[in-house]
Amino acid sequence: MTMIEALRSAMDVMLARDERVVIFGEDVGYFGGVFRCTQGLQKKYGEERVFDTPINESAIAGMAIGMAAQGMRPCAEIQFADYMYPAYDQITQEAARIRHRSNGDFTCPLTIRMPTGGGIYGGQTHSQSPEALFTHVAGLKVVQPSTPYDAKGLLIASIEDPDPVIFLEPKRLYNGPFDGDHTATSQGWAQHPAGDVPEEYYRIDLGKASVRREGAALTILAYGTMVFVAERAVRDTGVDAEIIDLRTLLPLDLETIRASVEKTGRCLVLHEATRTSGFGGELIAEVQEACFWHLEAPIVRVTGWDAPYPHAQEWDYFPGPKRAARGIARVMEA
Amino acid sequence: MTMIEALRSAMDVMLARDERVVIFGEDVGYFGGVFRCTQGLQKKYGEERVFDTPINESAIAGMAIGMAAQGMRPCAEIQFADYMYPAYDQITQEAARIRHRSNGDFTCPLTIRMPTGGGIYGGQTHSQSPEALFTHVAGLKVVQPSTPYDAKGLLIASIEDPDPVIFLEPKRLYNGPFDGDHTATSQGWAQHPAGDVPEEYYRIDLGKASVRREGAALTILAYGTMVFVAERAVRDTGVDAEIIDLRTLLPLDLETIRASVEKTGRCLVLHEATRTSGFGGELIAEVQEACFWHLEAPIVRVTGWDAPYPHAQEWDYFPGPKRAARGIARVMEA
Amino acid sequence: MSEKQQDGPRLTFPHPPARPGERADFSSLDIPEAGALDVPPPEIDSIASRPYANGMIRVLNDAGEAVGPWADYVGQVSDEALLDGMRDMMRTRAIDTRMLNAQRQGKTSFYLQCTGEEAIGVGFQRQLQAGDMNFPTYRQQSLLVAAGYPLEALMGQIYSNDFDPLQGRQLPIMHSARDYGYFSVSGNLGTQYVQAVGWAMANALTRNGQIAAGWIGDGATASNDYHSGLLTASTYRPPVILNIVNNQWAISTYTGEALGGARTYASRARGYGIPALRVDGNDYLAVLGVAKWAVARVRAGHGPVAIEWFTYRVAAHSTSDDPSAYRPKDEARSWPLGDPIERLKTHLIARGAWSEERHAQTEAQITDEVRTVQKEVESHGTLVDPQPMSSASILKGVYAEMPPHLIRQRQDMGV
Amino acid sequence: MSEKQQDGPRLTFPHPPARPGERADFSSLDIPEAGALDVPPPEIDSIASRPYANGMIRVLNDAGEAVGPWADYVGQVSDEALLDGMRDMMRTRAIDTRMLNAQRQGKTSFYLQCTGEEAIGVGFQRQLQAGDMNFPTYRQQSLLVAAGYPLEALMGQIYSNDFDPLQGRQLPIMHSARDYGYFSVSGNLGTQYVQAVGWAMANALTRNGQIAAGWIGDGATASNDYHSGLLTASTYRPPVILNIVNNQWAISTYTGEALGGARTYASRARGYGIPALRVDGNDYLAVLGVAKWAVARVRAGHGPVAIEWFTYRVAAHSTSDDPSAYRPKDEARSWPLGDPIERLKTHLIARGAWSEERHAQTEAQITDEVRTVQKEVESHGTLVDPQPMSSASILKGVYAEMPPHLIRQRQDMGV
Ligand SMILES: Cc1ncc(C[n+]2csc(CCOP(=O)(O)OP(=O)(O)O)c2C)c(N)n1
Ligand SMILES: Cc1ncc(C[n+]2csc(CCOP(=O)(O)OP(=O)(O)O)c2C)c(N)n1
Ligand SMILES: [Mg+2]
Ligand SMILES: [Mg+2]
Repeated sequence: MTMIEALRSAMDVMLARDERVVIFGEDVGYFGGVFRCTQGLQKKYGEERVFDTPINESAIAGMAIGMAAQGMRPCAEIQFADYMYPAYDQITQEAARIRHRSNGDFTCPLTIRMPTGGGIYGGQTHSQSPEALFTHVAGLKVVQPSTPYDAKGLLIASIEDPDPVIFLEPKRLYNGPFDGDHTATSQGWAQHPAGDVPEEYYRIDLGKASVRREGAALTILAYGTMVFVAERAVRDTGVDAEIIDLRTLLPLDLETIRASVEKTGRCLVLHEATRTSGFGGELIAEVQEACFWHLEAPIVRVTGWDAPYPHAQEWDYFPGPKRAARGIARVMEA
Repeated sequence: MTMIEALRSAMDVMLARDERVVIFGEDVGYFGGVFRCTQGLQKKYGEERVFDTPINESAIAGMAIGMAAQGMRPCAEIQFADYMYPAYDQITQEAARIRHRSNGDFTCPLTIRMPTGGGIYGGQTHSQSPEALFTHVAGLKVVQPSTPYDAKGLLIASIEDPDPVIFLEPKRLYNGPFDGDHTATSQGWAQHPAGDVPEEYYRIDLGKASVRREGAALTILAYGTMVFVAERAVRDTGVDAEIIDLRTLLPLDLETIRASVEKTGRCLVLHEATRTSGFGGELIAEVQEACFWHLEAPIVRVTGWDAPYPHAQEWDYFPGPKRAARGIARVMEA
Repeated sequence: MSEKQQDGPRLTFPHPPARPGERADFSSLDIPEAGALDVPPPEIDSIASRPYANGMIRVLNDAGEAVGPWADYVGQVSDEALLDGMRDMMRTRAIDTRMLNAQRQGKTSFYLQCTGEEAIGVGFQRQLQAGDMNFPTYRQQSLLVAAGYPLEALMGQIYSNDFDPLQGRQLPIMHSARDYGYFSVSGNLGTQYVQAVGWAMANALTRNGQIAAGWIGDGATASNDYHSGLLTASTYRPPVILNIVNNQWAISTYTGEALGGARTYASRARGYGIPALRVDGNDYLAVLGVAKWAVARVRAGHGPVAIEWFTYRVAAHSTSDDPSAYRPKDEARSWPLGDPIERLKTHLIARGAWSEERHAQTEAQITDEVRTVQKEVESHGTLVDPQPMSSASILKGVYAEMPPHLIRQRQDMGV
Repeated sequence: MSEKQQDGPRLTFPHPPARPGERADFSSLDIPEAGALDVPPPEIDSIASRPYANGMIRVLNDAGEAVGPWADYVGQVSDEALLDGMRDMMRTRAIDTRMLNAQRQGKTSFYLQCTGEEAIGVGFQRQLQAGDMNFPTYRQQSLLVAAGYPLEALMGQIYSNDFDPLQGRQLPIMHSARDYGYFSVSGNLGTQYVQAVGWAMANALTRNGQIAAGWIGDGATASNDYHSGLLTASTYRPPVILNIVNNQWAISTYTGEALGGARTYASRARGYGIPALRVDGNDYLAVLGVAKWAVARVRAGHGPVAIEWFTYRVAAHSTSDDPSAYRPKDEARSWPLGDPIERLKTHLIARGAWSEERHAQTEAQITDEVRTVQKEVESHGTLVDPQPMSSASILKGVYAEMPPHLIRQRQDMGV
């Protein structure tokens, strides 16, 4: 399956298993979403389970909150992560807090899916990676898969989670892995082992990172598209890196990270979001605190630049394998 | 002057100097703001310069953007930083980007003031410290003063700045310094040297930190209320710390920080905001990268807990001098 | 910028009818006669609701008589039922008075009264059924009182002590009481309006027969979520009542700021294609009648309805506010729709079911009852005399299950 | 959840009149006769604007004659002026066609046509003066064309090459052209509606005599900023025209989703206390007339006005869209208000000022002109054949002055 098909399969499975699950968002119903993630679901489950919404992201989140508090399991789509900002109030001030502020009187088991990241020439309003704006919010969980297999298992776990989950989908990976080399012909998921996705129900627990490559020389922390960029950079440089795909950013699997960095003594953080106050800062702060005495070099981050994602300079902006390799070199040289 | 008076004086001076300056926000006009920061200004300058708005923070920001793009210098108030979320889309996707995306065809010289932080029994919706949500946004500047003197000089510089500035006011310091000991009788600003504020125009450049105490044993990075908590903890522990009041969080005065940490070899970061993905993460990431070879201990952060600010447990939540002292001890012991 | 033209567009800035130092002035308010409007059919659409949105549904006339079609619609409410409402209004006011005092004594950090608005919540709540859910603002404590919420819990929340079902986490008055149809109140204005719509959508999708009611202040109708709420209610037509409490003020800001050039808040709602009514919110019988009608409409599946409750915020905005800085001192006394308790009293006396003496007696009784509970609740701690709450409780309930980083933080707390 | 009731509330879900496989069906649209509505006084208020908000201002009848009071109001527009408008509409369409093709050839990443909606921008722009500012969406390129924006810049932006005044930073079609009254387009829907109000407030405060115009699509009227825009315009009454382009679709979503139970978008605006008109947007003369009226009203200081332009999105939403998946293939052809270019052509021919031959000739000329510029612009680089742009330019212009951390990042770039 492609990642799109895997996500659709997750929703399909959950719609069938749990009548509390409802799916909605802009163009999500009849049409099946601009990325076609929900294609066919309205036809299969009817309009009461899968429906279109007006173009108002805060209303989408607000409706989802009301439904979740009343016992349903809404799984809403924001068409692009770049359009989540109008919903930011509802997500961070309401969804994230209802359980705590009501002392459990009300809860908010909802999932909000949103395509994230660049690499599709989407310009500044179709390319953003806002994960750090969610990881700062107590009460939320934040997930980002990098393969179809993980996408399905994590989305099912998210829908089943008793708390609000922000589910970030690296849109550049929807149709195939992407290592940052935009000049290469794109590969589909069919060729990739993680494209082998069971039709039936399975879940991948939130809060568990996955070691994508074992290695001894340094630890690379990445998620989403950057996992493949890391793999490529490691191939290109020949450095024996351990690559950790975080998968869940909040809560973070610090134990897996700590074990790795204690082993390697070096760490590189990759993300596509802008650098300053990005999630990389948090990762570095935790790693240096947990592993200080094992560190043999400063932790380096390779990220998007502190500017809006430009349309024409897409590949100068995207932190591709060359920049990742430079980052590896800096960590290794020190 | 109190910090409230200093802020008012800054606006007064700028209203008088520059006819492009306009001031508005909820309850800001006739009444003079719920914290009285704009008291008397409407009477003095008229309703066209100082006026009330409907309760819609995104409209406040949106109007300010339109006015700024058309050549005015709006200085708007969000009643509490906790209520900036509806404006987050306008601030981050519009104000921060207009100069860049239009290649300078349009610009956005506006200032948005908002009271921030806890310590006034305001509960979760009158106590938040959302600075990290702004420091992640390229195109914004983020300022937080800790004294009346700085507040006036920085607010004038913010209003004069050609780019959008988020001006965070530590409301616990409005009427006097506060070192975190809520059982002590509160001191006013009259007793404090930084309460001595000239009536006339002066500015403090954005982007410059201030060394509040020189010391050799460790560097404490703080801003807003936490500067006084740091001073108190240093008095309590007797450790010879260097205390840096960042004043501008974005752009950060990394040079001042670097010089200090290279000297002391140790660093503690304090903030009131929730820990995970807070601005402390960014500070630590930068410091460990810039000063790795000088560091003798892991950098520690003392912050608010990862939970909404609770009403009754205010002083368990607030990172006061005891917790700061524990942080100092941890950095010094290592 | 220097060559200003003298004519051409100028901005308008809405002004209240009077400011401190001036005489209160409500002469420009157009208050229709009681009994003037009829009762529309429950399935009325927004277009046909025009007279109700621009007019005002009123039942009690100046003499305290219940008149007109809505009086008939309310029907034979027993004296006892009306007296129950009366007692709940008096109870609400007594609680407000006592809690305000407690705040002045430093026993709590904050309080917020609903003086003058008691009829709205008390009358509305009476028409709901178990399972129906209000999404109140901080000024709807009368709903809770009328729902029979234990005073211990209500006051415990104000004192953040161990009677507080919320364990001190929320600012006083931000109650949460699912079993009493009271959704967890948010300090952020507006947000819950669209949540009420979502809740009602869940009701419709699960066919549970329940309804939801959103609440918003006149000032907060300016918020985005007000728009989201009306819009989604208009699109999906779930069983939701969208209440707007127009008490003329939003802290220091006159209602004209949010109303702009619109005629009434009800008429703005009508623009969304939702039928809307405007009601005398100080008229307990009008509240009873319109709430009954709205609940019946919505529960029957005729779609949402918006109600503007026309009233006046008699007290300060909250204990942090001083209204003498922005409105005439006598404005509350000049409010042409009077006081809801007084008006119901007059009606009951006219009906022969009540007397000044019994009223005074009941007042004393209720004050006593409230005071007794207050004493008991205060003995469990107030802000001047707090009983320690575990700081670890801060980290409980952030998630259903405590994740590793919160466990680390709890260890860091040393508790 | 299991014991679902069979009656009681159900949600409604808006549906388009027809889906793929069905016959296009606009029979339920109520299209008033051309010439039916009169011209209101410029100072009209929202209440009196009711017939204009619920009806539709139309000038050209089926025979192509300009009829009724609005035809008189438009007055004696010279043949040449109408032909200018015609040429701008044709130019807009030619550009759209060529750019769509360029995208199909991989020469740019994205394009978005305004086919069928050309009259709106072209007619509106003609009534503005220098200094007036539009806050357009991505579908108002016709405003730019009518403002005489150089085609080199317009196409350079599409190709993100060195003709692009925005240096490749923005997605194609997100132009910015201050000198042509075209505010920097945002990819986030709605946001600019309230900015237009703020800009107009600055106009009023500085008495510069200029006006602003906000633009929004029918789908995006659901956004919060639409509400913010109407609300603030209603409160402060600055010189702003609030345009709503109702082209029946929002990507795959039928306009009923955003309209909900409201009658028209204009009527929803009226609920805010802003006078509103609905206009046949495919009728160039109606556009000219209403834009003239609105500009005069607003500039004279009579306050804001909202205009719903009723039209149809003939093309796909964008090059990323395939409308055959959600609407009948022949729907555009069935649109009862026809094509704006065809209708103006018929009128001009009826007037004796035009002929099929001259039209065909002009079309060929314009295509030629556009093609020539296109060739020249393409020679400076396209997406298949890009000419390198400095990556350092990414970091320029984030701030007026480059702060230290961006200088460090530029060094890191190695440029
Ligand atoms: C989003 C948001 N903005 C601002 C505030 C601050 N605030 C609290 S109450 C209030 C006035 C509300 O007035 P209204 O809606 O009329 O309700 P009332 O207090 O009159 O019952 C304001 C501005 C807030 N709580 N939330
Ligand atoms: C805030 C936001 N949400 C979603 C989108 C994605 N989006 C782009 S165009 C569009 C449809 C807009 O429809 P409409 O307003 O009717 O304008 P039209 O395309 O018909 O001109 C959507 C949903 C967006 N750009 N911004
Ligand atoms: Mg009010
Ligand atoms: Mg549309």
